[in-house]
Amino acid sequence: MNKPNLTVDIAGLRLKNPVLTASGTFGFGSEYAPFVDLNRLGGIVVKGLTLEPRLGNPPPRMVETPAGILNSIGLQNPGVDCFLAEHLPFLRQFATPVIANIAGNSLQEYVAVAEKLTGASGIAALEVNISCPNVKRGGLQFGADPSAAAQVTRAVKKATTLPVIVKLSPNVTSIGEVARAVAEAGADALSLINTLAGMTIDIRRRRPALGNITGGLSGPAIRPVAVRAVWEVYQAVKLPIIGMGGIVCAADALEFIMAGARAVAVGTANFLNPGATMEILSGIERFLEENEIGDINELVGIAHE
Amino acid sequence: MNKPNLTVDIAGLRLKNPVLTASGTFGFGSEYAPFVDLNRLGGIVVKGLTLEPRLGNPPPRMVETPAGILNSIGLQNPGVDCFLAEHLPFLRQFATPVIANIAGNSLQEYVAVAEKLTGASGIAALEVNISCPNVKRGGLQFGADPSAAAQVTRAVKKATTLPVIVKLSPNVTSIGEVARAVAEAGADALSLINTLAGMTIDIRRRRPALGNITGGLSGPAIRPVAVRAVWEVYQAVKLPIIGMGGIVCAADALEFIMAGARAVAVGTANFLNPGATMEILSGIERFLEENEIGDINELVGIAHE
Amino acid sequence: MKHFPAVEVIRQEMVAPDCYRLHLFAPEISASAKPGQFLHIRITPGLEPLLRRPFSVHAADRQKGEVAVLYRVVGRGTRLLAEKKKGETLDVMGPLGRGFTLPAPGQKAALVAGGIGIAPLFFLLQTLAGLKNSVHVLLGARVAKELLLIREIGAYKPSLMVATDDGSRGRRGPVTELLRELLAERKADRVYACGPTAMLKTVAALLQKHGVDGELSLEERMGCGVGACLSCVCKTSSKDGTSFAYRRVCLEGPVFPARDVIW
Amino acid sequence: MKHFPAVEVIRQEMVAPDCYRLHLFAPEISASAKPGQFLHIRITPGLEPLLRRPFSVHAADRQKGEVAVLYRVVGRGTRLLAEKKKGETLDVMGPLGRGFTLPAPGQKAALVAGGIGIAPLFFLLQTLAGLKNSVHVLLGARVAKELLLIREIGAYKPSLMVATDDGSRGRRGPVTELLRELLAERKADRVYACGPTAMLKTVAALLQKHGVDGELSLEERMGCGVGACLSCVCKTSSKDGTSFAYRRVCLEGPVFPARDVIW
Ligand SMILES: Cc1cc2nc3c(=O)[nH]c(=O)nc-3n(C[C@H](O)[C@H](O)[C@H](O)COP(=O)(O)OP(=O)(O)OC[C@H]3O[C@@H](n4cnc5c(N)ncnc54)[C@H](O)[C@@H]3O)c2cc1C
Ligand SMILES: Cc1cc2nc3c(=O)[nH]c(=O)nc-3n(C[C@H](O)[C@H](O)[C@H](O)COP(=O)(O)OP(=O)(O)OC[C@H]3O[C@@H](n4cnc5c(N)ncnc54)[C@H](O)[C@@H]3O)c2cc1C
Ligand SMILES: Cc1cc2nc3c(=O)[nH]c(=O)nc-3n(C[C@H](O)[C@H](O)[C@H](O)COP(=O)(O)O)c2cc1C
Ligand SMILES: Cc1cc2nc3c(=O)[nH]c(=O)nc-3n(C[C@H](O)[C@H](O)[C@H](O)COP(=O)(O)O)c2cc1C
Ligand code: FES
Ligand code: FES
Repeated sequence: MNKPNLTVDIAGLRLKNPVLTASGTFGFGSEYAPFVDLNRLGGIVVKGLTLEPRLGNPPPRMVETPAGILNSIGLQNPGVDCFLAEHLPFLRQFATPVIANIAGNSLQEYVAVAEKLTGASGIAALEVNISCPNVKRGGLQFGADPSAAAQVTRAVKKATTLPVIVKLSPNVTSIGEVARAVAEAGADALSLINTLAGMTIDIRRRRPALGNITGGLSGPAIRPVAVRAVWEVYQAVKLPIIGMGGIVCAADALEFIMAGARAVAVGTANFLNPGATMEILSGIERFLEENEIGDINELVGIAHE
Repeated sequence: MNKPNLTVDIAGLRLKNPVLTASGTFGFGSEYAPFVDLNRLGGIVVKGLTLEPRLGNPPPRMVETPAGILNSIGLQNPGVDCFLAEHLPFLRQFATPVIANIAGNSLQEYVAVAEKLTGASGIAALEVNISCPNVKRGGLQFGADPSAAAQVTRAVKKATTLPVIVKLSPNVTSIGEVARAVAEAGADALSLINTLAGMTIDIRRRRPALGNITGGLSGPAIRPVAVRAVWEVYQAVKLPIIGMGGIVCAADALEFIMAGARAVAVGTANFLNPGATMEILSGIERFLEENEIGDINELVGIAHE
Repeated sequence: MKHFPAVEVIRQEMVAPDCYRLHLFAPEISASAKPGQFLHIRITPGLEPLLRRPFSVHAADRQKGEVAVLYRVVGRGTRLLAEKKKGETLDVMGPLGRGFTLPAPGQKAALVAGGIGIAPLFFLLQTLAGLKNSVHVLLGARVAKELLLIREIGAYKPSLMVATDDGSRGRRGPVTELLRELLAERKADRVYACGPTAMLKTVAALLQKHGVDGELSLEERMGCGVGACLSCVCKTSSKDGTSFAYRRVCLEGPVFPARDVIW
Repeated sequence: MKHFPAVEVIRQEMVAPDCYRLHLFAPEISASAKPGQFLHIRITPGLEPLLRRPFSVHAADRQKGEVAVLYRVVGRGTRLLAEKKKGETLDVMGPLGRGFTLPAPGQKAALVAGGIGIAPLFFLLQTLAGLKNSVHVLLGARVAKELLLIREIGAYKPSLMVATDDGSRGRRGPVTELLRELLAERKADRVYACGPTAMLKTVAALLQKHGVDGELSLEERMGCGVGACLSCVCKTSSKDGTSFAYRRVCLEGPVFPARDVIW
């Protein structure tokens, strides 16, 4: 048998394989370059960018939970200009699409960041983060409400010629409804899920364990929630989906694909195993070969049939 | 030092200690009687009751996930009449308050079940389940919307003289908003959280693993989500809170109490360890003694200070 | 009390590829367990895997206060269990569930085991040895080397017949073919079966056809193991004759009358 | 490549109550590690605990291709680590981070270690042994039996001073009192410190007071260990002088100039 086809199309973007990195867990790529062949990734989604540099939240910013982690980074980033000047040139060396994750305090900020990135060479798409639970503004207040989500989507679409991927939050009553609103507003693709809002308390100090009190839960613990979100959104809209949430091995990635994701992103698993993306990629390939499936696209959403 | 006080008041009900069983995980009490001294429990919350017997969902009904389980029981129960005739008499033998968890397809059904239970001797309170993700109707459609939740609360309050505890779902955009609506509608206490909607896919069969496709996620995996929900609801309303979600040991229970819960319920942990409730109870007692805290009520919500 | 948080492992032995027998020191369980009942074992005090795992009681030595389980390694839990060594302890609940109904005096019993299904039937065979019933054991597996405990079964001197899918030992084909003949020749009055679902379904059909009574030991995913969570249900005919009912494998089973099960 | 999924354990020894030294066979790490750098170790292939754990490189034997870490058992991960035996393997990333800046020729170095803080400073001492600088080692602990590796430190013949909280050996009081005197007597030109936060804070204050340069090895909860997740940050003075910046302990540290840290 020939090698199976792993190419997938997302929002007009051709990816050589469906394995991406999840925003905020892979820095600006260079951090993991000693561990991962960046050329082999399906795409690199960089840390969330804002117009101005952001300091982020006070530490502790991370705490372990059963099969998961809570983080409260708070979108620390050097700002979009610094990213363009100092980080993007490194990423341009690789034959891998770079997807810029963007966030803002206001519609105007989303638009301004989108415009700056649109001009730059080496950006393949925008991922619009309307789902960060760790910042007071510029995150979930846009993602929690279908009409606000649609508004951001429309504004960013107007501001850019790049494909627009909207990243959804699971912290809503109906993720399908938000997906529909965002789809109607012109999104080219969806990515889901961002972290679940959570917290832990240090009972010795009798205080929240995180400096920011609450944080976002990620990792294997949330995988069932994420798979269901992909399942629901797949039924709600026709847009391509990038699935994520607790993927640590190829079997996990295949769950998302069968639930309806055309690509997957690997987040927390990078911390456990810097080779996670590569192992997932070769595991998917092996599964296709063993099951004599010629094209990964045949599996997308197959569990709905 | 004297033994610390463990008595807590919930909705006008005096519990000898704050450790309850979570509905659906402890049957009608008799199942665990060979393993747990039912007299030592703070309270027993029985499996969800409906007006008519319910068959429940097709198996498989349970699947393990990282640090959690998904269940899709679907409110299988023998109906409220059978409960009163065949199960309640057993529970009356114990010096422990019995809290009846109720559900319905319609407002009328909630009311009818509440009325039947109100007449019976040996029921200390009602827990109104408006948050079951595993039934098409009679569950989450009431809990997902603040005004529907308020409506059920008002109707049940009118139908009973028993204290009414409303059980909230985490599958909403703002659990605080639902809590406020339910509080205004007259609820005497709140319990949270019910399970998170989730699913897994069996990649060999390429089909959802559960017979019912989706299920409810419980166990340690969801604990950070539950603690945050308690934290938020504690700030939103003044009602007493029964906290639950992934509690397996005394330290976990203390997290909920410090986040604002006046009592806790133990669910999934019973399956791992039938002695879980007893160990949690003695662990809480030990913590109070070691830290020279004379009354458990001093710790309720202390992490907010 | 049926919960023993620290049961000592006496020894563990591999009886076939991927098949292990674990001997536990548990006098109370040993004294009260009946064939067909099961133990619910927490394999690790941690959260991986989270749930207990059910295993049939496979043998009991009341003198020594020992019980054994026989299991096949199929996943994470059983893989961990196979690593347990003499002197380590396990958290065990049991004996749980409803076991087999012993045959009436004079009834000819047939025990039909597919693969690891011999686990509970071996304990039944041990128990029947004290009675006077004639006993047939029909043992099936995919290949000869997966036929379990032949010698030990032989020690109880039943009438033993064997089948393998590939014919590498005994009859070629499913073990249910042996049962078909046995029933046709009216050599069994009461049948006990444990094995894969497809096998049990065939057994149930044969029993119905010949009007013979029998019991099946079923498996389902379990949570509590004590009847509280309603996760382990199987579809059975309902008592009032209408529709059907979901019964709990852990409490009303794992052994069910063959005619009650709806496939 | 700095990721070694199967590094072999050569041996593990208890050096004090709850304190272990783990020797690993890792020639590449051994060849390139610098004092102050750390290893990021995945203690179990499972999910309990989920994250890696960071440990300073404590010693390196380039001839043998070995590196060691010295650690105290404080929780789940370190408890599991202490169970690892010769021949088992661990998944190790490293060497990671920015280590200590060696003293200039002629500079007098002082190494200030609180408790397990000796871990990275011992490797620095090993390295300084090849240079000609004079070296003071100030070693502190709560009680005498928690003073770590005194004999092995002695083998490098530094000027060694000891303090314990209860006075059971050496000076009674915090180890920073020894530093205070050393600095007052102008016996140190460059100070290296590792230990509890309170101790490091005092060291930083003393250094500032005496205008002496020094470096501190900091700790923070880590995710990735490579600078990608921004979870391990500490508060430092910002380069442009305004306000402050959060810097990554894993990448810009774990060793920071004492004057950069904001407490
Ligand atoms: C009452 C009862 C008695 C049993 N007695 C025995 C016995 O004596 N010997 C023996 O080897 N096995 C027995 N089993 C089956 C045994 O419980 C499972 O093989 C075991 O739980 C698998 O655990 P695991 O972690 O290794 O597998 P997992 O990783 O959980 O799963 C591996 C595979 O096993 C299947 N499986 C898992 N749990 C069950 C279950 N409860 N029932 C059926 N299939 C399951 C899964 O679908 C999957 O395909 C019994 C089951 C029941 C319900
Ligand atoms: C760069 C660096 C180098 C280190 N070098 C060493 C060393 O050489 N020897 C040594 O014994 N320890 C060292 N540590 C600390 C060590 O990483 C922690 O003790 C270890 O991760 C605890 O894991 P655990 O699972 O046993 O504890 P947990 O159960 O995770 O926690 C137990 C306690 O340890 C604290 N803790 C956990 N992780 C950290 C952390 N990363 N930093 C600070 N406190 C933590 C927790 O707050 C808690 O109070 C270093 C830490 C860092 C960041
Ligand atoms: C440390 C950390 C930082 C993150 N930062 C961002 C971010 O900047 N923008 C964003 O859209 N998502 C961010 N996320 C969410 C992840 O991209 C991903 O949606 C989530 O972690 C679920 O995937 P996982 O379980 O594989 O980690 C972050 C997650 C983590 C753990
Ligand atoms: C098997 C199972 C059945 C449940 N049935 C009910 C129910 O009938 N009514 C209800 O309100 N909650 C039900 N729940 C939810 C629990 O009461 C509890 O809210 C949830 O499991 C979280 O707690 P835990 O993580 O400790 O299990 C059920 C949970 C499980 C696992
Ligand atoms: S396993 Fe819980 S009812 Fe059977
Ligand atoms: S641990 Fe991830 S940036 Fe330092």
